[in-house]
Amino acid sequence: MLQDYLPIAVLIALSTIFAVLVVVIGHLLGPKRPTPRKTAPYESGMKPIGPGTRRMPVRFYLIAVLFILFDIEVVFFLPWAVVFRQLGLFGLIEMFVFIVILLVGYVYAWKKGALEWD
Amino acid sequence: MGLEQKLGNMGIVTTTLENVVNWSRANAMWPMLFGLACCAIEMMGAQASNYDLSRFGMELMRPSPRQSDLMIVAGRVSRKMAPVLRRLYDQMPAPKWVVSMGDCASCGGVYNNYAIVQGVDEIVPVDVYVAGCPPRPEALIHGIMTLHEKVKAEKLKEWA
Amino acid sequence: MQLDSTLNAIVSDLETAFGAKPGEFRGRARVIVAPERIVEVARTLRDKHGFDMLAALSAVDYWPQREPRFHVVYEFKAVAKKLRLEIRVPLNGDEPELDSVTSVFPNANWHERELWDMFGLKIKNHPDLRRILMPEDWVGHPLRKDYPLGYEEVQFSFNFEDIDKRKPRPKD
Amino acid sequence: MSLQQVEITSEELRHLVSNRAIEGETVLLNMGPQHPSTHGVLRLLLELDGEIVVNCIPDIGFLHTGIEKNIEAKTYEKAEVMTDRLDYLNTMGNNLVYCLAVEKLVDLDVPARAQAVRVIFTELQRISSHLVWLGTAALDLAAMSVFLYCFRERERILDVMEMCSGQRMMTTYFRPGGLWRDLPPEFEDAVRGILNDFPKRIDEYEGLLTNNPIFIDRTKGIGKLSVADGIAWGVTGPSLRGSGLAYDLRKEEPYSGYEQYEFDVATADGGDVYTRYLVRMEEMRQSLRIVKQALDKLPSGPFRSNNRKFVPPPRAELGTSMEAVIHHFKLWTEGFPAPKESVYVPVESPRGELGVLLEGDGGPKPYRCYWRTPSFVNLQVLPLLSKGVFVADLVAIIGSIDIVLGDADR
Repeated sequence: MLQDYLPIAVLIALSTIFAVLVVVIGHLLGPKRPTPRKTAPYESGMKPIGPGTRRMPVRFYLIAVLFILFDIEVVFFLPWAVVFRQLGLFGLIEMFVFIVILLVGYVYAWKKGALEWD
Repeated sequence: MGLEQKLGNMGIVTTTLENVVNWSRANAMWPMLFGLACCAIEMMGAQASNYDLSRFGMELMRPSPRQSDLMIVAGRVSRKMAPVLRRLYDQMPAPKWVVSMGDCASCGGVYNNYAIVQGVDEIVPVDVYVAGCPPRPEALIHGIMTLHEKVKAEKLKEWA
Repeated sequence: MQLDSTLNAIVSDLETAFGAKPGEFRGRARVIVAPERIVEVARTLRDKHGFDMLAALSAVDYWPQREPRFHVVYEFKAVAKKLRLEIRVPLNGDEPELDSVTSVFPNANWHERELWDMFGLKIKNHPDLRRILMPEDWVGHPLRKDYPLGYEEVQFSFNFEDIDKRKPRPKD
Repeated sequence: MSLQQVEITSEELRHLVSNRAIEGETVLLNMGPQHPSTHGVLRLLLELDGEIVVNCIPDIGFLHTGIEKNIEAKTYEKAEVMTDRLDYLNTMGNNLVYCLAVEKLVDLDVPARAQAVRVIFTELQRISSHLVWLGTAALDLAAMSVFLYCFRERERILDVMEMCSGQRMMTTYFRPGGLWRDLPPEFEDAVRGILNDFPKRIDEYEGLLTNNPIFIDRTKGIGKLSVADGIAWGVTGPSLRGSGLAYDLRKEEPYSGYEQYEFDVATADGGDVYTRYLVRMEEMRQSLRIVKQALDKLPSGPFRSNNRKFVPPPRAELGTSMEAVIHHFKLWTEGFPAPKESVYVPVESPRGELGVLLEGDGGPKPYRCYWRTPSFVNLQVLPLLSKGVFVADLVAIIGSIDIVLGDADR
């Protein structure tokens, strides 16, 4: 049974090796000449005001977390959608319950005004 | 690249590598979205559907200098813009080239007065000058083709 | 632009109120106003006579002539009544002063910054009088007649070498 | 307590920026000269509270070319080359306003044919300028295909201009007293081709954008400009007509024969980015109407006035008459003297009221040539429109007031 997962394992191994290889060789062999003007933060051509990494309001973080949350939800749809036929009614109800739970969370976030910006 | 410095010139191996690297640099050169004045409209015309710069590997006009290899100075550079242009040139990664498009960028053109830098080569080293006021899109493409020839003839040591 | 009836009434009213002199100056009917009265003239023009848009605001430098060296030109436009009026304010000397009309017409803000930048006319009680077109550290006021054009000698074959030496190079 | 001392680059900005920025609560950011959506080299110093624009300070001058000073160093005929590069999307309009000013200064007559051809080209130039505006404004709102369509159409207009004047954009085709040369024979059917293709094209663009829910969400109710604010800040052109005031100089103070053509002034009330878009689309249709009427009633006759004091004689005459050689020589070397008078001529450019204050001093060179450019004045409204708006909407607002930096910086 494990046999038919071999191609996926080979695919994952090759892709990670290739990616790591490209980055490492680029890092090792590539010429690095950091001049102060080149490494200065880019602010559309002007002298940057204040440091490059500045304090960001918390709302950006809030939006990011909400996005990740519902993105993971979509990730769970994928394997379900593949075997959707075999699961039949049970699978449908199960996924429906999963969606409703997350929907409650979504409505709560909406009412608390997490999606509004100001 | 660092490899050539260590191995020195190895005849067939390095020249073919050099050709491959120059070929890839020439044919995937991303210009920086840097339109100043009237030539920028002709540059947009060259980028758009009729003259289509993407046939030469210039599909994207990257706004940020970090991801662009070619700076097309399209338009007249005023005294107030000169330090900005120099800073943008410095912030571009190493294999970078400059095409000075139009007479105003190449030599001050119609404006010989206090406000215009008389030729961008006072600020940044220019590879190809494209004449015209504004140059037709075909003239810009011809300038870019000459730049491709120049890049294909470059040695790797220049950017190593 | 000849003075038609309505414009005549307005100009004569200005004349009585602020001592503005209507005059044929260089073939055009316009009103010459003393520098210190310009704000009140602008206010009455806007409120009383309906000139609600300041179309243009600029200056002209009559350089060798010292007495009124600058003329500040105000182009007022009555959008509803379809009238245009030009008001000229003569200023003397090299560093003249002028009151700002931004309190009456907010869009005079940039125009007056341009007057300061290009002609060196100091504008009193202007919200933020900075250079607008030239770099911050620029010396001199370019549009004055005594300011050189900044003409650089053109590089031909006969003078190629000596210009090439003086030409600034990009420093890496 | 101050989170971290933000060092303001130039001290003068300190009184412009609220003290929240100095304490570091709001971020000071340069939406600077090199930015994809500032339509040229405009620098906006933004004070951002997260995504909300608290304050926006425009800083122009990065394209200042000293054109007014350069015009003072050239004769009247040669100075016209300078005028093309001012508002490089409306080159024919700049030529027209300069020629009208010179003609008014030296009161030179213009034959009817030249006036009609001038109207045709100015309206074609208005359509091409609106096409570039539509392309870039839609590109800022991520409608990539509209950009490609608009530039494909614009090429057709540039071909007509190149056919007549030899240059695609910087034509200098109008000269004081009429036109540089007469129209080539192929002009008529080239413009006819444009006339019956363009309405379909404009429907295509409107199909893409007008009822597009994304476009409507991004533009409706954003960047509100009331008529009173517009007039107080001197905004003119489509930006003011978008707020509901039918103020169009082609109707108010008709010039170059505009009173013969009937067209209606495109207005829409609402004053936000969406209505300004609707006004400009309608204006393109009206321009097509004008070009059609002007082309149908195109009078024949001389294309340039034969007042020898100001207009060089045609080359054919140089072989025969001695006076023609004298006039030719005098006009091309020294130029014609203008009286000591000053004129102000306003014209309706695609962006608003474009006026020239031309002053002669008896010599052959303009003594002072001040350009009242619409982008310079319309740009002042930006801080007013962008209070409390998202940065993404600021991009839409910049696109909607249609500024060209060559026009603003002169």
